Amino acid sequence: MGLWKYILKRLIFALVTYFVAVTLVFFIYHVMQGDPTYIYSGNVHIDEDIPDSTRERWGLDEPLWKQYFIFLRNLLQGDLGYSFFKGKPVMEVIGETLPWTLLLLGSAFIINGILGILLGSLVAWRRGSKVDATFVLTYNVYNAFPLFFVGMLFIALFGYYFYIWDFPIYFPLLGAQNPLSYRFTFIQQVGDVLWHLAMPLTVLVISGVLGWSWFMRGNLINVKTEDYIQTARAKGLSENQILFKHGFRNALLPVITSIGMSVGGLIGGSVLIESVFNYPGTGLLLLNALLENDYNLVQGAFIIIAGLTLLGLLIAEILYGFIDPRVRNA
Amino acid sequence: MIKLNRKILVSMTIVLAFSMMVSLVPTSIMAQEPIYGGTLYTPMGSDIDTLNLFTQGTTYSSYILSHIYDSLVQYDVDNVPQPVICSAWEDDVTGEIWTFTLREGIVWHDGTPFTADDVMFTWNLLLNDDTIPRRSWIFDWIDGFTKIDETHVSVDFSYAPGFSDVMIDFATQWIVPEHIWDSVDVLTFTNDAAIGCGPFKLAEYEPAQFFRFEAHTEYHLDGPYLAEKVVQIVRETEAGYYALSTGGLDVLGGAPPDLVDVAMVDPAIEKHEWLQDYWMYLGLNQRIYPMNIKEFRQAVLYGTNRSEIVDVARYGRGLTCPASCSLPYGDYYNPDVKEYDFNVALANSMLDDLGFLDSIGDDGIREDANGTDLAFEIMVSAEAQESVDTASLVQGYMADIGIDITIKPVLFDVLWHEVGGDGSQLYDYEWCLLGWVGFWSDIHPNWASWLFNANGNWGGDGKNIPGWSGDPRADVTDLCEQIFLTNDEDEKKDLLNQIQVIVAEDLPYLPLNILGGVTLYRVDEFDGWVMGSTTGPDNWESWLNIQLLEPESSPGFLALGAFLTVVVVVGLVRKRRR
Amino acid sequence: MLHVIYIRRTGSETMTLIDKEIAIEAKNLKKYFPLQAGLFASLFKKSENKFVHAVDDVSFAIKKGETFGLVGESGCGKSTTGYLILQIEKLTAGSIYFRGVDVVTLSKEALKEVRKDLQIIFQNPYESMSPRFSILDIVAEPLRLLNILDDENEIMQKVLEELTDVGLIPAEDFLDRFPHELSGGQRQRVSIARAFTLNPTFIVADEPVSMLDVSIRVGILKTMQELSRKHGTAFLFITHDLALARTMCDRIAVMYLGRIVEQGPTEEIIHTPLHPYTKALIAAVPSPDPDARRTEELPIIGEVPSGIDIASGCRFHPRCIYAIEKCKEIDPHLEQVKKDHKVACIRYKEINEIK
Amino acid sequence: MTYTDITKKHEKKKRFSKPREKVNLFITKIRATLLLIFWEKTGLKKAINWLKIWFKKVLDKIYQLYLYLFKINSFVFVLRILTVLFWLAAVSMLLLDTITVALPIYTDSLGTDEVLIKALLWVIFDLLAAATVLYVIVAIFVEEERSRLPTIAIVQIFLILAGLLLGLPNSEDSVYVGFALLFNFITIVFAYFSFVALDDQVKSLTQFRKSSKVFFRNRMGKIGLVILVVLVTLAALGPSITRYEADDMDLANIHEGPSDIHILGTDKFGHDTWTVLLDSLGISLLVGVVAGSLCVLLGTTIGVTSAYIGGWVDTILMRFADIVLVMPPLPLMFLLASLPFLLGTIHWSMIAIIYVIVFWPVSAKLIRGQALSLKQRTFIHSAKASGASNRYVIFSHLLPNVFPLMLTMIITSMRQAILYEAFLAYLGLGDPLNNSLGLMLQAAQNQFALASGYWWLIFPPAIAIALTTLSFAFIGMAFDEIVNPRLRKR
Repeated sequence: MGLWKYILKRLIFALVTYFVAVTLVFFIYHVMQGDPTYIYSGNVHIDEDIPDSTRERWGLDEPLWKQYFIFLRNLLQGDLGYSFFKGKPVMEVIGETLPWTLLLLGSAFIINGILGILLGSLVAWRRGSKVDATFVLTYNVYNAFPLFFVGMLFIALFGYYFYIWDFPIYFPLLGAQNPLSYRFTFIQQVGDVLWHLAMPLTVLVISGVLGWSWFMRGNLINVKTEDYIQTARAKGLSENQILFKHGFRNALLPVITSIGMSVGGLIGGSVLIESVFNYPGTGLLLLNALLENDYNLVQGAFIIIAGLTLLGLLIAEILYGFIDPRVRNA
Repeated sequence: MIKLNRKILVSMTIVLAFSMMVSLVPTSIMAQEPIYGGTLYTPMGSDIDTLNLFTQGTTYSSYILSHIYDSLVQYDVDNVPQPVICSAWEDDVTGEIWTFTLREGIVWHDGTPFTADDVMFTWNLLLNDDTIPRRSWIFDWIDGFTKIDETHVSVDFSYAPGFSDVMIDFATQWIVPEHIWDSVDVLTFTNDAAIGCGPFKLAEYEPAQFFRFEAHTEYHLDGPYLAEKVVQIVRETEAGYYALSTGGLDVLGGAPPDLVDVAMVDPAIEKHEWLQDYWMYLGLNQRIYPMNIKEFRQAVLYGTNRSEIVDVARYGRGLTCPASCSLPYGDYYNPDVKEYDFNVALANSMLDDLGFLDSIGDDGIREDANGTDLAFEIMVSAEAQESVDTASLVQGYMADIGIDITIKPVLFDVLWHEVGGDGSQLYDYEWCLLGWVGFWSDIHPNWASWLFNANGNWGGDGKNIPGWSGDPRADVTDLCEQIFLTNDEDEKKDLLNQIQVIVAEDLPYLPLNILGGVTLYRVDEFDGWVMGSTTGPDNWESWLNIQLLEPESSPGFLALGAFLTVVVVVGLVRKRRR
Repeated sequence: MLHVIYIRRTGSETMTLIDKEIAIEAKNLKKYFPLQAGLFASLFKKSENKFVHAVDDVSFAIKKGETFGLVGESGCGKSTTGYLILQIEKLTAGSIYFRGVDVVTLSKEALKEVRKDLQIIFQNPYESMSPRFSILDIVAEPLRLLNILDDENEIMQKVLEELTDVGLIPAEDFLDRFPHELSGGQRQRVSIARAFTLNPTFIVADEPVSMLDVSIRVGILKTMQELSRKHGTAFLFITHDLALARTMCDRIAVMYLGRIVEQGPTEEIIHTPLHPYTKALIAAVPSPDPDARRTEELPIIGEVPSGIDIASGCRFHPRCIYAIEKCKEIDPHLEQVKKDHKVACIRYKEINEIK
Repeated sequence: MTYTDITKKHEKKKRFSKPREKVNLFITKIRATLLLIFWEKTGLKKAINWLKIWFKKVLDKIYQLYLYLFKINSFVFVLRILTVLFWLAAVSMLLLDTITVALPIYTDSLGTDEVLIKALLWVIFDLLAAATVLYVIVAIFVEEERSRLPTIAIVQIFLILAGLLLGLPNSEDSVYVGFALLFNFITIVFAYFSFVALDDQVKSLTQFRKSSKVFFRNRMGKIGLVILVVLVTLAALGPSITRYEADDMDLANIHEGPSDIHILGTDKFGHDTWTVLLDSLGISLLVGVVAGSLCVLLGTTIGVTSAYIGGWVDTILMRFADIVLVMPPLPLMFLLASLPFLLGTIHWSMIAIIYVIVFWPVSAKLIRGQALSLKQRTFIHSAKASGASNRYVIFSHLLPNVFPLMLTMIITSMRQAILYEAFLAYLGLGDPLNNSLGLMLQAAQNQFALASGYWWLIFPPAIAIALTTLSFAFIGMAFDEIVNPRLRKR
């Protein structure tokens, strides 16, 4: 099977999966939800019949299947419905937050990948040494604490106690940029955004890097016992040559498939991190929408987040197809 | 390693030296002439829903929009209406027609002059479109508006509303510019530019991050002296506290007392303690036995240590609420009503007298005549930590007088629905914790005549919360009717006093406490805060009056600091790589 | 003397001649494994079903007490044939006559009755027992499953008897042990004991000793022979090892790519192989005589191809050194050469210079 | 002992003497028929026979055990003692639940029939669960039953959960059942270690020693097990070992630091942090155990079904699993937690159920893979050749062999569930009625613990979570080494 055919196949599969997921979310939400227009009836002085007219206006008095098709049609046009709480289209609301999430997730993703694989190879190759033991302990201890707790510690330590203790560096706590950044030059603005990104990213990256290295380490250890490594050793290759020529490549393959899977966890982590660090991303938006019972927004945000996850998965699969031709035929 | 340390040391010295240079600028004594300029940072707990003032539904939106829009009158920190867009008001003999005189020289943020037509447009919009969520009930009782001339407009009510009704429900309605709103769909307009005539222009809105306002230089009243005001969205007050300490915020409310003590160590931070027009009550569903027994309700109130609730659940901020459900500092407070001081012995003996004895088993829980345990469920709003805290305290007090309480925290919407607050008529609760907020919290005669009237909109069994169905109901209804009929303020007050006595005796609500708060604010950069007994430093009048103590520091400081730190970090990383 | 019975199959006009001396007869067995197409491929493409022809039209009959060998390279469908006979795999087509009944058509309950007389010994003694079963459970499993004995005591007696029979002595020491505590040879003995617990008339032995050390093979084969003599059991002996087949089997069938290419008495096939494939197999057997030289190259080309795209005509022709154009067109059928000796090759006469 | 001795030993006594008269013959015929009907057809004979053998074996085993206990090292000995203790605790919890909670509801019930039936069902489920728990110890000692251990465990956990769900209206009391589940889980784990340990059986000391050596040589596994035992014991004893009850308020000492009155200080209500911590630990462990085991059980059920049936059932189940897998877990949990069927109240068991809904595909896919490879193993063919039914193959061959993988996954799953409970609690979607470690952290945050310096409010729960998850992680890693020999250090 050719590469293009493989990519097409994965694409179709991803689309179908996405379609089913979206349908599921729609029905879960529409069968179980209350009336999204209730926000209008929050005011006790409104006449009773007004929500009816509003319902008509948003097509909510249609039967469910009809609403579903309207929803699908709108979705294809990139319209995720109307947020009754925010008073504007869901897409617009999400559009305001998505860049920040993409920035946070994207940079975490890249750093995780690179550092994780490197660190994983290092500790796997020094298996049983002090480096390895330290790593295993660090991984387990760090992951044993809930992510938000680490975040809370970071905020208190780097945002507050550093200031109290008169450290020269302390980190900003609120939002993703300085409110006065309009006065800055472009380079200063970029620096400002990075400065605000630093702490949430660090928390996310530490757990991510540890997780990836853990996986890479496991794979490399498995690979190390394979016969071809023993053969290579018998041929008299140096350990480093073995690592890079044989071990590394073969251990990398399953890691790449796990990229896609890790996106879901990363997004979950980013939700926590965004809420701890007041970072204005889509995860925080989803959480707030949930607490405010803004059903359409919840549905929309979830659809977008699930889409991101699926996209990650798709990219990983295509990447895997590039690297390992066997996969294409499977 | 030694080299590494030296590098850190050098970098630190540079940064320290720089920050010291900045901090050592001498504080100037406050000048007579107000100093213009400066950026004030204030926090807000959550993002707004929308900038459309007709569909917005949260206090956060109201707060943001109150920077941008002005109304005819505005209540000041002492709850007295002050003319803002109008300069004067008067009513005719019947009290049905009210005329407002508008100020001249008001300008919208986009430079368009403000006219009486804008006022007429806004009013007619609200009068004609009853689908607008933020429309006040009073528009249902308006016959029409008249534009007398360019500076005079009048309203024709279909009855003679009281002064406070007109002020609170009508004159505080924000006025919108006709040239923007006449061509849009009021319900879906997002109003991103938000052109108003208030003291601040909306310069920048980053969702979930901050609002940046610039001063409206052509504002018709004095001020604002600030050049900019930034409203930061701070989800966790703890983070807000960190920001306040590090200078990222100038004002912060909601910090607990211990934290306030910690903060007060910093000479740059001051505190202001105030009360909130909000009283919490314990709602006992009087449709259910034995909550329909007056003595039972009294015993419960006697058995509740309300001052301890204030001390513990409210961090010592606030007051115990009088049994008559009025604010002790309000205009209509009647001090001569029955009070229920904490008295466990009395509560126990009252319950004994009622025949509720712990006869079955020795479990410490009383039973009624049928042998059913006095066990109730108290429904509280899960979002409000104070409510849950209060409920768990009540649980403890009730255990001391032999009543078994289970706490059921639910989302506020659910609570409101179950108790029938949204008109669901469910009344599916035993006990609940709710409160009256803002204007509703003080017993104004007109309001009381609605609230306690058995035949009234709110007094009827269908709407009253928690449902007062005791015997004195007829008397109170009678008094309510009399209040409604009279126009004499003294007579109204007298009648209200009578109602208060009955309410305090019969306890349709079991009032617990009036909420209070403390606000921390920084005094190292700004002065001119306006404080009231019921609000802190972050109020509309403060925004007009706050001014700089000194010329503001260089805006490049932060960026420079950031730059320096980046240099240090990069240096460190490079060092380590080698 | 032959007793001949006629059996009428309902709804069919075929009449089958059944010899009472015959233990089991397989007729036109076919097993095609469909190649799994992806979910989307099957949705979007016109499904052009491809199959692996694992077993393609195989027929043979095994006499009572006889050991019938099935020989061929790995991947030619020997094991599958064995599985088909025991109904472990479902047939694509064909019939298996046992006691005059086509077992394929039997109901589940009736099949249970038949199963008492059909057993199997697997190739890999390490895989053929659940690691979580004790030896008692393993040997007793058929007894319990087929409800032969209800009483636990009786079951235990029977198991002890069988274990003693296969030479696991003292038997009671083995009852509570688990497979991983036994050596490979012991395990295979357990397998044999298990197969013989029900005194079956027919056993499929699927390469029973190929995984074992040469040193212990003889013992196990001897045990098998003794037991089959004792019980009068017929064997379908599947192996890739011609030498082994020669010592064990009365008759042999040689399989290639799901087909029987040659069939006959063991000695006759070994001495006068007719099919080129059989010749190749025999040539590949190393001779114990160190002086004997291999006179010619192995008369075969390449390795066993997959069963998916089978060559037209004779399936062996791509590897056959005698192949001519005609071989690509004609698919040869088994032809009777002598009594009991059949071969499927259009050129067997020319190759072997038979008139 | 020779073969004949053994056969003699197992020989059955003759039951009936031959009838000598015609009448007697007739009576005997009727008797025989009746016996056939009542004795054999009803399975009574089988049952009594089985009981007899079983009883004999138990006696045997007790003797063997006695010998055996003194042959092994002391650590394993302690483990076994603990097994029995935890088992007793599990049984007593279930009985306690029946006696103090379910039965009173039934007997005192002034409520509707519905309540009555529920309470009755609750009692029945409790007792059935207790019976299965009893059976577990039998299964541990009697070899024939040991292969049924996983099946029993599954049945039992479902029973306990049924009881738990029935107990939901009385949420505070249903904790007993949860604890029973917790104890029983630990019993099974211990039992598995000390008696059944993965590839090993009681008799094969050498093999058992080998794999338990792998586990116990692994220092992490040992540490993890010790931590877990300590934590579970603390949680089980709970507030009974402290001076206070979890909801006691010492309003005279609020926000006090650690002192001799309050070991770990107090919060804003004067709740004793140490007491609350022990109370919370219980709930957190419960969420972990219930969610973790239920998740893997569901995953196993689906995975094995999918692998065994194959075809379109497999395709549909696995595609569905894929779909759930691509949804980001935490946001999906929000979504489910916010659905109105919860009506604003979230009970800890609901969190467990939400966890199960979100995470079952992970275990389902892994188990399916394992089951598919097992399906190809020849022992399944040989059982089939002997006419084994699908049920038999699944319960006697597939499940016992999938069990080690299941156990590792349950442990991983429990660790994750504890963390996710904390996440949800932190984001305000936790169970506000029962103390849990996550809720403690959230409360600490509400009281500005870090800024005000109330370290005793925030660090103990955080460390407790860390220790719990760490112990699970360590045990899981030790298991991994046994299951996946490649990871063993050489």
